[in-house]
Amino acid sequence: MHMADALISPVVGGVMWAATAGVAAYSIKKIQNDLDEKKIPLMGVMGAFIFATQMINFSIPGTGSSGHLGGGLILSALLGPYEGFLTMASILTIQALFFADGGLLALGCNVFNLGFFSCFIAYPLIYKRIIQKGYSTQRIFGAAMLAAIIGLQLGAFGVVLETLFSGKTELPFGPFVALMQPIHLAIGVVEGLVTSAIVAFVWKARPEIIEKASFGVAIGNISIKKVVTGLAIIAIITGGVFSWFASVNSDGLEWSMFKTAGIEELEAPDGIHQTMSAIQSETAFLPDYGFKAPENEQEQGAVEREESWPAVSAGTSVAGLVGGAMTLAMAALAGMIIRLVKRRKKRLAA
Amino acid sequence: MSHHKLEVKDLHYIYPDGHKAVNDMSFCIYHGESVGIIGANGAGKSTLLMLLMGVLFPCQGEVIVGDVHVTKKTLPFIRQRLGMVFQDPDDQLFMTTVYDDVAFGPRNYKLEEKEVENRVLQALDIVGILHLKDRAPFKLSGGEKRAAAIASVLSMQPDILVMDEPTAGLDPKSRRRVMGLLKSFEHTRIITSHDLDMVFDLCERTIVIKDGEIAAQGLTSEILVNAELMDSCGLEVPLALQNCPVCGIRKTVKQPRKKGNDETP
Amino acid sequence: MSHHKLEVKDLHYIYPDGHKAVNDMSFCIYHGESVGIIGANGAGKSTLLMLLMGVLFPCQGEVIVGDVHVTKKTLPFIRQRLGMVFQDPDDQLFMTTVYDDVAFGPRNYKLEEKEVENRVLQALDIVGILHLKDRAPFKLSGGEKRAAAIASVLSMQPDILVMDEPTAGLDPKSRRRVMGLLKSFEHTRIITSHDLDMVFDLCERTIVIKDGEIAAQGLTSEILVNAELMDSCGLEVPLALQNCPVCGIRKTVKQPRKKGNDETP
Amino acid sequence: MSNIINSLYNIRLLDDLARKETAIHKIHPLMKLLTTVVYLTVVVSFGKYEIGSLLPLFFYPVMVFALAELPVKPILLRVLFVAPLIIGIGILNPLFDHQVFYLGGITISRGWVAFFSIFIKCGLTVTAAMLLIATTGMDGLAAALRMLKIPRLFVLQLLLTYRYISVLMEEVARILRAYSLRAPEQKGVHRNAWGSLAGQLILRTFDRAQRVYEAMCLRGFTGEYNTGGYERIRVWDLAYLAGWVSFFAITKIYNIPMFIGSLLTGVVK
Ligand SMILES: Nc1ncnc2c1ncn2[C@@H]1O[C@H](COP(=O)(O)OP(=O)(O)OP(=O)(O)O)[C@@H](O)[C@H]1O
Ligand SMILES: Nc1ncnc2c1ncn2[C@@H]1O[C@H](COP(=O)(O)OP(=O)(O)OP(=O)(O)O)[C@@H](O)[C@H]1O
Ligand SMILES: [Mg+2]
Ligand SMILES: [Mg+2]
Repeated sequence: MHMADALISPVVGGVMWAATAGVAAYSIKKIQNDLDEKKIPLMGVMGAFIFATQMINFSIPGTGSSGHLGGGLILSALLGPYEGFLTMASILTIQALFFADGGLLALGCNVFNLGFFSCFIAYPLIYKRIIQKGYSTQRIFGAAMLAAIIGLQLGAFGVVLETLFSGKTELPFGPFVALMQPIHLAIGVVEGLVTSAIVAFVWKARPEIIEKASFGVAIGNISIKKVVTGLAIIAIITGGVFSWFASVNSDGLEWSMFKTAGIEELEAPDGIHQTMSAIQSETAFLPDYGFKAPENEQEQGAVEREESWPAVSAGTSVAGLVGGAMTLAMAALAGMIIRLVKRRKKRLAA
Repeated sequence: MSHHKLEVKDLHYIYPDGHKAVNDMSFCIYHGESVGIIGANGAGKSTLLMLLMGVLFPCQGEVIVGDVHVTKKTLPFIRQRLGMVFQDPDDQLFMTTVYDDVAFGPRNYKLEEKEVENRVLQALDIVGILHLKDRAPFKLSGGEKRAAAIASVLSMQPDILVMDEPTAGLDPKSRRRVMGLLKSFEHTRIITSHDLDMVFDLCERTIVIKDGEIAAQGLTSEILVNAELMDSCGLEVPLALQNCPVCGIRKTVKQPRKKGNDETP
Repeated sequence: MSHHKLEVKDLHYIYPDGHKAVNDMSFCIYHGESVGIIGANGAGKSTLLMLLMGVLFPCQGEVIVGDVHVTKKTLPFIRQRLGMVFQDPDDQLFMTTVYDDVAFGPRNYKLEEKEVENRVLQALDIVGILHLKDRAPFKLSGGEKRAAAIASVLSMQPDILVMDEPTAGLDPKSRRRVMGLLKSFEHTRIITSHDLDMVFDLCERTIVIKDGEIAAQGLTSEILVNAELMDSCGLEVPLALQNCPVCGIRKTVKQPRKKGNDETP
Repeated sequence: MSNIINSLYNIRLLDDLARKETAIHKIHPLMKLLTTVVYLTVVVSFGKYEIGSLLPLFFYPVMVFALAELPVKPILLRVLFVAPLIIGIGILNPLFDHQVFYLGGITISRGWVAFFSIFIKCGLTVTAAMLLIATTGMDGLAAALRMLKIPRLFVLQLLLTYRYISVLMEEVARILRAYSLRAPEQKGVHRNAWGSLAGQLILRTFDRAQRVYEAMCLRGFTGEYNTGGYERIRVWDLAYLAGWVSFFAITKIYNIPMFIGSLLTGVVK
């Protein structure tokens, strides 16, 4: 359920980046206070472990399909929530860089969806609550199952919201939710099974590891509240700033008018002011207008259907097609020329 | 019993990164033989074993077990006939008790639970760890783990036993125990090792690999004493044959298989 | 140079799960000595080395390096003096290139980048893997990894070199190379191994451990030939000393240190 | 199984590429990181129906591929690998967005345009991220992150995770291999063995973590990961960043293909 760069808008990406960075910073601060230095390599190796186990496809009983571990919950259970979140963040970073799972801009979204919900919601509010009464195989099973399912449901819902706000793809809310949630119910069950199996195994074999993780770190309700409040504030501020930026630059309808008018107008400057504002709005990360001001959401939605479609006239489209083809050809040509020159240089040198 | 013959013809294998690990190997191993595969680090021993087991598939050439070519389709058949013990027993033991681990293979063949039990107990008995059957594998000592790993393969009653460096990291006593066990196994054995004394002791025939190619093959008693050959392949004559403090350096032996027995405690 | 003396007094260590791994050990190692620590699997060798290095702290008793007690406070001092090579080189190589890995230690001591480079190149040269300096550690063969791990410790120029099974998994040639390297190192060496031939060859003195206790210590030439002692500790007489296939069984030797040299290619 | 082996190769391939020494590789990691971020932002900032003005952005990956002498095939393969997921979501566009328009007599669905737009963006963003790592390497990237004042704890952890992925994946591959040898007819791991299989792995992981940390401490590690001095940022590095950023800005502001197209068609007329 990794979000890809191509599916998000810069606003959503930026906001989620900010939120994730906030949680990460808070987690780092928490860990530094705790200062059990041994945890650093443990986090590294555990991250690698999750990464590696994600390659093991577990067969899902009765369906003939298979799934793999998400990881957030198991990391929290074995390392603690802060460590779990940070570890999840580095796993996703590496996946984005090396495997193109997700992307750099979408990283914030992904860390949030996969890390935050399981480490800071499902773990403390569900898993820990159940496990607090003492460890037993059944309780581990129940706690892991419930927490995994809820964590993933939240994460999946996050994906839905982020995708919708980004508006890169045409997905009606209803069907999308109807698609995402059940799929992730199944995945959640697998995640729960795997998590509980592993935690139960480790608990039996090396109880000190697990008990230390959950009781050593003080993660009371207060700190969770702090995290959530902090997050909400960050989200509101960034979201607010962006939307304000949007509304200043292009007040509702004007904005869409401008868009509809298309690019040609840009090339006919009617005075410095207009050009400036045009540049500003074009570069202001807001072509899709991801964050709508709530009060005119309805209207906005209606307008948007029309707006972001550039005006089509036969002339411009032909020019567009020709130009596009030319651009691509030029790019390819440039690449080939460089290659040729380099090869010749090498041959000369040899 | 010629149907347990294992034949390798013109085997080539190139790792996806372009590294040629196995280069035109051909040999044949007959039923009941015990064959040592030796070579320097990175010579291609482990790669060869994986090709035999159908873990990897050759780029060219073929592996034939009995009359069956090793291909994706024949894998289940092949794997019921060949059992492989890995270099690191930790890789091989994944169930929660030794019993379950040894029973894992037979259970996958959908045998009766009664039959499974028979096989498990028999396998554990052969390697001498019947008393450990209810212990968790990860709590065993190195030597015990190795024995359990061997039992887990024996319980599948393979016709051919393949082992990758079975004595690495073991203390001398455990090493002797594993050697005794291998000696008493009457089917085909294929063993790779850097422990040339063990190879000398256990294997009638030896194949020497160098840079993915067969540098020599023949009777162990002739190959391993050939100091020049050994040297050129990054190896050396087994320690027990090196300068005897009493009679000086002599490198000819007649009956290698008799030696170890006197020493085993 | 008595300040490089390493003394162990009444050492006890119990793992958190209650397992007594080290039980009342005392010994002293002087500067320039080469000492072998041997024992069966699980005897407590690695645990002892960790106690020496201050990786673990004893439950009772103490370790003294020179005149300094090993405690949390003196660790930086201790670790600049002792260098340890781990049993598994994978544990030790964690940077992306061999060069960076070997440079890791010196860089931590905030040396000039020029000096770091000198040390790295020198260390790589000693172990003979200068050509691998830009390779990634995980792509090396087992023997090359081991060599890199040793270089990464040499670059720190320790006064005392501690090695846990330095020759395990190496082919005979690489084993000889590591042995040559250890022979030429003029500071104190502490080596654990199941390769008793190597211990016999390299170490003047040997400490035998059994179930966390010292079963014997003394001259290697006396300890390792004592078949009874070896047997009772799960070990055996080095292979080179066992029954010579030519002249029969003889177990007395006079000059162990001379032996290997003749043979080394 | 083959999955895990492939992943290992992929990591190793990128790692090898990062050790090349071309003009691009020598550019300061921080500049490359910033360039990539700006590039990604610009790419995704185009609207969902915009394809034309997106095209000049192809210049960036093409130039980097050529200048850094990177092999095109393996990296593009990776991009294709991700594509099904994107297609899965993108394909909903033509399903939900039925509005059509006419272009020279041909009916084109808006949904399809949006779909292609997503597809192109996917290709560009994925390629850009892979190019960053293939020309900078993990250590370089870590150095850049440290310069951006990302806390050392996180950077250290990132590097360690990265390093241990190869080691652990090899271990997993070996365990899976042993498993499949004894369970020849199964796909995936049966649920009876799930817990203990992964559990074994995790216990080993724990012990390994311990040993790694000890090995680091023994070599004087006190918390700062010293990757050796990264040279100072040179004028050339800054020029690289500035050059690309202004190019991206221009493509964002002006519809270059349209410009070229109008010029050409204008001339033809
Ligand atoms: N996955 C891989 N990808 C690329 N090259 C590999 C891979 N595995 C092994 N090699 C290379 O193939 C060659 C043969 O490796 P192999 O593991 O068969 O050696 P070996 O003879 O078993 O060595 P050792 O004695 O160290 O176990 C080595 O040079 C190694 O570097
Ligand atoms: N982390 C641990 N927790 C509990 N017991 C342990 C731990 N590590 C080791 N032990 C036990 O302590 C004993 C000594 O272990 P140690 O690793 O020192 O043995 P060793 O002599 O190095 O053996 P080998 O030759 O196999 O390397 C063993 O019985 C082992 O089971
Ligand atoms: Mg091998
Ligand atoms: Mg040990």
